[in-house]
Amino acid sequence: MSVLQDRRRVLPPVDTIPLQFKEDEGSSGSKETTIARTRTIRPIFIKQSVVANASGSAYLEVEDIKLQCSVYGPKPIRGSFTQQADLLVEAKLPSLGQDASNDKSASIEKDITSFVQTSITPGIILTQYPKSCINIMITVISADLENRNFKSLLAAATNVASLALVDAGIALYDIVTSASVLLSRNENGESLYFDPETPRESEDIEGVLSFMTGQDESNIVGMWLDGENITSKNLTTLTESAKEAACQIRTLFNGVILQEFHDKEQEASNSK
Amino acid sequence: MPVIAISRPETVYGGVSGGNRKLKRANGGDEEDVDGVDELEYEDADSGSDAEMRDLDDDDGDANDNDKRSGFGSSTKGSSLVTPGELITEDTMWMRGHGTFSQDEKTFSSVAGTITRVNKLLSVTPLRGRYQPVIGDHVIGRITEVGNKRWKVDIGGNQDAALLLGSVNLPGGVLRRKSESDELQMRQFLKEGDLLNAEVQALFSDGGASLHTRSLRYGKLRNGMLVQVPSSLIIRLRTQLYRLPGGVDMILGINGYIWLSKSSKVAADVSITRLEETSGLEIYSDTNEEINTSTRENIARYANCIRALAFKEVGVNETRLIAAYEASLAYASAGDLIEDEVKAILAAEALAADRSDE
Amino acid sequence: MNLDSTFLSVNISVSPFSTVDRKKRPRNDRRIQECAMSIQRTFQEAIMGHLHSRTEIVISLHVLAQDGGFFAACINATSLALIDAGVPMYDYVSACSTALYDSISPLLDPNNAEESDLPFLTVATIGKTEKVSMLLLESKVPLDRLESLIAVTISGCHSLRDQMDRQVRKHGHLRITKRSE
Amino acid sequence: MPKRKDISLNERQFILSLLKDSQRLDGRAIDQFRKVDLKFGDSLGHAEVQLGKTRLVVRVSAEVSKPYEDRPYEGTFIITTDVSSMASPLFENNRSSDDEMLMTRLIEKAIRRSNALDLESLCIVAGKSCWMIRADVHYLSYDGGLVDASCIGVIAALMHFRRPDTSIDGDQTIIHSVEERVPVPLSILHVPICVTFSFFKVDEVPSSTENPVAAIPGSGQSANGVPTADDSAILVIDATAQEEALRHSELTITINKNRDICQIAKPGGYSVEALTILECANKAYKIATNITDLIYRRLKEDESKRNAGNLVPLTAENER
Amino acid sequence: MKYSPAELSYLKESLKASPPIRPDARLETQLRPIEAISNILPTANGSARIRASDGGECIVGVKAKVVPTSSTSELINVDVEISGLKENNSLASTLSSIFQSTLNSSQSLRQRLKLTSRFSFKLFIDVLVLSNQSHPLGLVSLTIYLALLSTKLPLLTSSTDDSKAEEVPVFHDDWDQARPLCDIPVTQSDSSKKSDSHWTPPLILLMAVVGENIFIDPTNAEEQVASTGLFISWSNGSISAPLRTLDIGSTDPQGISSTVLSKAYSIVEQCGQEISDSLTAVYVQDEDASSSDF
Repeated sequence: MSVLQDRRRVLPPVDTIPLQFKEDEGSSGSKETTIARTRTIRPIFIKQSVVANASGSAYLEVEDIKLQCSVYGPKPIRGSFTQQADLLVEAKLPSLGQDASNDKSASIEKDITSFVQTSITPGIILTQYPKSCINIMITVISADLENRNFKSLLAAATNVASLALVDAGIALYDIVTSASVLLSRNENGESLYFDPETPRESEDIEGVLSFMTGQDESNIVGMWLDGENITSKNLTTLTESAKEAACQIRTLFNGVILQEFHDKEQEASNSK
Repeated sequence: MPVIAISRPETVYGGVSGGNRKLKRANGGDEEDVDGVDELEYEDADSGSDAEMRDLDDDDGDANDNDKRSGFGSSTKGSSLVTPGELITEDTMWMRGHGTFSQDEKTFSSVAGTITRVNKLLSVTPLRGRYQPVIGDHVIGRITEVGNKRWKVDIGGNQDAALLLGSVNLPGGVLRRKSESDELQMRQFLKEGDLLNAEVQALFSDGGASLHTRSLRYGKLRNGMLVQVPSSLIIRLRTQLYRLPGGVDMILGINGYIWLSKSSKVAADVSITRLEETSGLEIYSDTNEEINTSTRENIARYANCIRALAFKEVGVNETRLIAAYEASLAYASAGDLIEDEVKAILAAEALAADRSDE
Repeated sequence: MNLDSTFLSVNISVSPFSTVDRKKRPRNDRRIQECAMSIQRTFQEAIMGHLHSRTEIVISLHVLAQDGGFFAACINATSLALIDAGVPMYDYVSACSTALYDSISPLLDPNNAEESDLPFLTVATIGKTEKVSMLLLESKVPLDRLESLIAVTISGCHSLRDQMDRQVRKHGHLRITKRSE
Repeated sequence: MPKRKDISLNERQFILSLLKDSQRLDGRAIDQFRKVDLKFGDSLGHAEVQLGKTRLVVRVSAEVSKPYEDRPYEGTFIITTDVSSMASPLFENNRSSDDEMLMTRLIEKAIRRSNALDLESLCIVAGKSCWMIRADVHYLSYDGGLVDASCIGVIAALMHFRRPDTSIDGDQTIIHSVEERVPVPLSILHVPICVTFSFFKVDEVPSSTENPVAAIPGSGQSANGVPTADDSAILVIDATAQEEALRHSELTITINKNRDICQIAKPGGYSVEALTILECANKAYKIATNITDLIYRRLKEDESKRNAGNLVPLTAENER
Repeated sequence: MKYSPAELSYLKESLKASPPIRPDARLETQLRPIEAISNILPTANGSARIRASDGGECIVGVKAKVVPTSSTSELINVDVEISGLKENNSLASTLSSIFQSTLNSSQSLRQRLKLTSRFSFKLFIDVLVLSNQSHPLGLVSLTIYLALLSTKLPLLTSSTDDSKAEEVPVFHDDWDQARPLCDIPVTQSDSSKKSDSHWTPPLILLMAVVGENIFIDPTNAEEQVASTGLFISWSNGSISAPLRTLDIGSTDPQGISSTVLSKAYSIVEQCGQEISDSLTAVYVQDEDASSSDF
C-alpha cells in the first residue's frame, strides 16, 4: 500500500477543519470555594461493583472528576513462567474528538498510568499469583484537564483503582489511598490546601502523595511534587499534610467498603 | 572524593562517515582534562586519531592501493594481525581451523585477529567475539528457560547451552534414576535466573553445547555476586576455583563469568564417595548463609579489581587479581576503584606482580 | 526462517537532528526499510552464516548526521561493526556512491547538495573484486554513461576497503599491545 | 516476489541443472522475455497484463484534491499495489512481506520517481487544487515477474486514461463532464519499462552432463558463496515463480526508449560482475524497445476500435 | 536481566546494611564515572554525548525553529528514542513527558526563547539512548543538561518590536555571533555570583531506595532490589520540581518513609551543584578546544 487511507468511506476535503463551539461562560468553578476550604477534602461519591463482567470495579466522583476503574484478573498468562503476577495499568481519557493534540492526551494517559502503577503495586501481594496477570483499566469519564488541578485527578485515579482492587478480592497488604495538596506561597506567608481544585500559581508547590496508611513506617508509596525552590521544610509540611488527607480518605473508604460488604451479606442471607 | 568523575572520549565516531568538524572538535586541545585522567593515555589516543584523520584526507577518492598488499606476506610470523579476506598462506599443508576459509587451495582469514598454530592446525583468534565452548570447560551460566527435561543456560556463547535433567545431581544421591516427579518439579531445583557452575559435556554440530553438574564442585551458586568480563581474558587452567585472601572464594568461569562468594567451610574438592551424604535438597537452596560486613566489602573490592583488569584488557588470573587487590588496599574506600585512572594503576600493578612471579 | 544460517536483522534509525531541517521520520519509512533490507541481503552473502546456525545477529544503525552517502555509510559502518564483533566474513563489504555531473563526469562521494541535484548511484562490493554485491540507482542516467559510473564507484569501494582495513589494523594493534603489555 | 516457496530437492536440482545447460522448464531461452499480452478494458484507464501465467489489472482514476504544501504547482500521483492471496497462496492478506515492500518501492521508483507522469500538468489552481491520479494494481495470478508486469500495466493504463477537462471561471473551477467536453489524456513524458534479471550461482548448480565446476578441496568449511575468481553467474531473464524462489540474487533495470536508465536495483544477494550488469542494461534496452512498441500498437488498436462507432474522431485532440 | 534469588538477597542485605555496601563499593552519593563531550553534531544548535561506564550511551541533539508564539503553548519539545525498543514505548514516553513538563515549566527558559512579541524559538530536544543497562533517566538528564549548555541561538538582527507591523525575524549570518542559551559561569563553583536572570538547565537525579538507604545513580542490580525509584530535580542552585517516585523495575516494590524522603532531599542538595559544575567544566573545555581550532 502506498498510502494509508480509508477507502471505504467518502472522505471530506483535505482542508476541512472541525466545528468549534462557543465557550460556555460561567461554567468553570469559582476559586472562592478553594480558599474557603483548607484542611478538608471535597465530598466524594463512591460506588463499587459497577461493571458486571469485570473481576472488580469502582466508580468515583469528585465534582467534575468522574472516574471508573475495572480490574480483570488474576488470570493466567501465556509464555514463560513468572514468579509473581504482572500488573498492567491502563488509563483512558475521554476521546470526544475535539482534542486536536492527540499527543498530549497520550502523554497525560501515560502520566496517570505511571503514577497509579507505582502507587498501587506495593500494596498488592503479587507473589500470591505466580504466572498470572492483573489488568487495571481506568476510564476518565470526565475531567477538566485545562483549568483544574491535575494532581487531584491523579489522586482520584489512584483511589478508584484501590477500591476496584478491593472489590476484585485481590490479596492486599493495605489499601493505598492518595491525596493531593497545595502549598500556596506569597508575601502573606504560606497556606496549605487539601485536595486543590485549581492548578498552582508560579510560586506555589503542589503535589500528590499515595500512602499505605495502615502501616506506621515506610508508608509513602507514590509521590509527585511540582514547584520551584522547594525547601526541606516545605517537603515535610507537604508529606505530613498529605498523609493527614490520605487518612481522611482511608477512613471514608473503610466505611464504604464495610457498608458494601454488609449489604452483600444481607442480600445473600435474604435470598436464602 | 568527587561525586562524579567525567572524562572526555578518546576516540570519535566513525572516521569514514563523519564530517571533519566532528573529528576536529573531539581531537583538538586535550591539554587539560576534567579530573586528572592520565595525561599519557590521552596523548597516545590523540596522536592516533590525528593520524587517522590525515590518512582519510590524503586518500579520499584515491583508488590506487597496491602498496597495501605487500604487507600481507609478513603475516606468517608470530602473533601477527590479520583481517577478513586477507591471504594467510598458499601452502596446502595447513589444516584450516576457526577464523579461516579456503578458496583455490589458499587459506584466507575470515575475522580480524591473531594467527594461532597448533601442530598443523591454523586458526585465527578474533580480537573480540563471543565465548566458544570447548569440552571440559568449567563455565558459569544462568538459566534462561525451563523446558522439557532440560534447562536452557546462558553461557555467553552464540547459543544457549542445554543442561539435561539427566546431567544434574538430584536430591537422594547421584546414581538415582530420574523419575517423572523430578520432571514435574524441575523448577524447584533450578529456575529462570538461577546461576550455576557446570562443565561443558558435549558440543553439537550446530555450535551448541550441553552441560553437566555431576560433581559437587558444580551446582547452584549462592553467597555472593557475579562479575562478567570478556571470555578472552580468562585462561584455561587446571583449576578454576580459588580461595582468595580476605575470606573470599572465586570461581573463574572460562566463559568470562566470575563468581565471588564467601569462603565455604567445606573444601572445594570433595571425594566422590561423600557425594550422596551431601546432596540433599539444600544444594538447590536459595537462601544465603550469614555473611559478615568485611566479607561483603572484600567481595565488592575484588569485583572492582576484576573490572579494573578487564578495563585494561589484562587477562584475569589468581596472581594478578591478588596483586591488584593488595594494591587496592592503598585506597581506603573501595569506591575509589571505579575511577579510570585508579583502574589503570591497579592493572599495571597486577601485570608487574605477574611478571616478577615468572 | 532458514535454520542453517545466521539470521541477520537490520534496524536503521534516523535521528530527527541528522538533517539541517529537523524532520522526524517514522521507523517504517519505506526508503529506510528498503535500505535496511538491502543491507541485510548484502551481508547475508558476505558473512559465513552457516557457521552459526540457529542464531540471529542484530545490526542497529543510528544515523546522527547526514551529508550525502547515506546508504554507503550505513554499509561501511555495518562492515566495521561486524568485524569488531568477530563475525566471520569472506571479506570487507565496502560501499561508495558516485554522482554524474553535467551528464558526463563522474563525481565520487557526492555530498547532500550534489545528491539532490545530480543523478547518483551506490555500489557495494565484497573485497577487492569487480563484482557488484549491491547496486542502487534511483535517478535518470544515460545508458552510455553507466559503465564509467560503475567503474569509478568500484574503485572508490576498493579505496574505502583499504582505508577501513587500515583502521581495523590500527585498532587491532592497539588492542594487542594493550593485552601483551 | 513472495516469500520463498518450498521446492523439493529433486525439483530444485532439475531446474538448476537445466539452467546450467541454458534450458528452462517452459522451453524458453534463458534470455527470453515471455510474451506480453496487453488488453484494455471498456473504461478508460483500465489495462490488463498477462505475462505467462502472471496476470494483473490496473485501474487508473482521477479526483480533485489539494496539492502538497511543499509542491504547490504539482498534482499528486499514487500507485497502490495490492498483493492478496488471490494471486497466490504465498501472499498473505493485509500483511506485506519484505519482498512485497521491495516490489512496491521498485514500481514507485520506476514510474513515479522517474517522472513518467508530468505532475505539473495536473495542477488546476496553484496551492489550492490539483488532480490526484491514482493507479491501483490488482494481481490476479502470480508466476514471477510481478514488477515487470506491473510496470507495463501501470504505464499502459496511464496512457490509456483520460481525465475530465477543467476550466477556471473567476475563482471557481469547473470540471466538465465527459458529455460536455472531450476528456483530456495525461501528459506522459516517457515510457519506463522494467526488466528483471535473475542470477544463479554456478557452483551450486550440478551439471547434467559434466562433473561439477572447479571442485573445491574438501576443507572443513563449506565453500558456499565463496566468491571465486572465474565463476560467472547464470543469468536468466523474466524468471517464473519457481525460478524466483531458487535464484540467488536479482537485478531490476528500468529503462526507456531514449536510452535513459531510470532506476537500477540490485538489493544485495549473490555478487555479479560489473560487466554483466552493463550487458544486462543493453539487453534491457532491447526488450524495453519491443515492449514500448507493443504498448503503442495496442493503444492504437484500442483507439481505432473506440472510434469506429464515433462520427467524429478525436485525433486532433490527441496528437500533441 | 533476571537475577537469581540468592544474588538478590545477597545484594539486598548488603545494601540495607549500615553503612551499605554497593556491588561496586561506591558511596551512596557517588555516581559512576562517565565520558562526556559536547557539540558533536554539526547539524544541531547544541548537542552532547555521554557514555556511562556500564556501556550506557546517550546522544542528545537540540534544534531550534522560529515559530509564532501564539501557535504553541509548549516551546520545548522533548522526544526520546530508546534503541531496541518500539516507538512510543512506555519508558520512552515517560521520559519524554518528564523532561518536557520540567523544561516547559521553567519561566526563565521561556523568556530566553522569546524573540519578538510575535515570534519565539521552539526547541526540539531529541534524545537517542543508544544502549542502557540501568534506568536511563539519570543518563538522559546529564546529556540534556550538557546539550542545552552547548546550545547556541543565532543573533536576531531585525527589530524586537513587531507588535505593530508583522515582520519575519531576520538573523545574523555569522555563527560566531550566536548567543548561548544558558549562562555559563566564568569560573566553576562560582555560584555565589548568581543573579535573578541567571539560568542553567535543570538536572534530574535518579535514586534507588533500599530499606533506609538511598543510592544515587543505581545500577541495574540495585534497581531490582529497590523499594522504589525516586527522582529529584536540581535547578539553579535549589531543589525544584519535579520530585517523584518512579517504577524502576523493582522486583519487590515497597513504600518508603518520610525520613528516607528527607534523606534523599539532602543528598541532592549535597551533590547537585557539584554535578552541574563538573558538566559545565566539560562544556567550557570543549568550547575552548573548538575555538582554538580556528
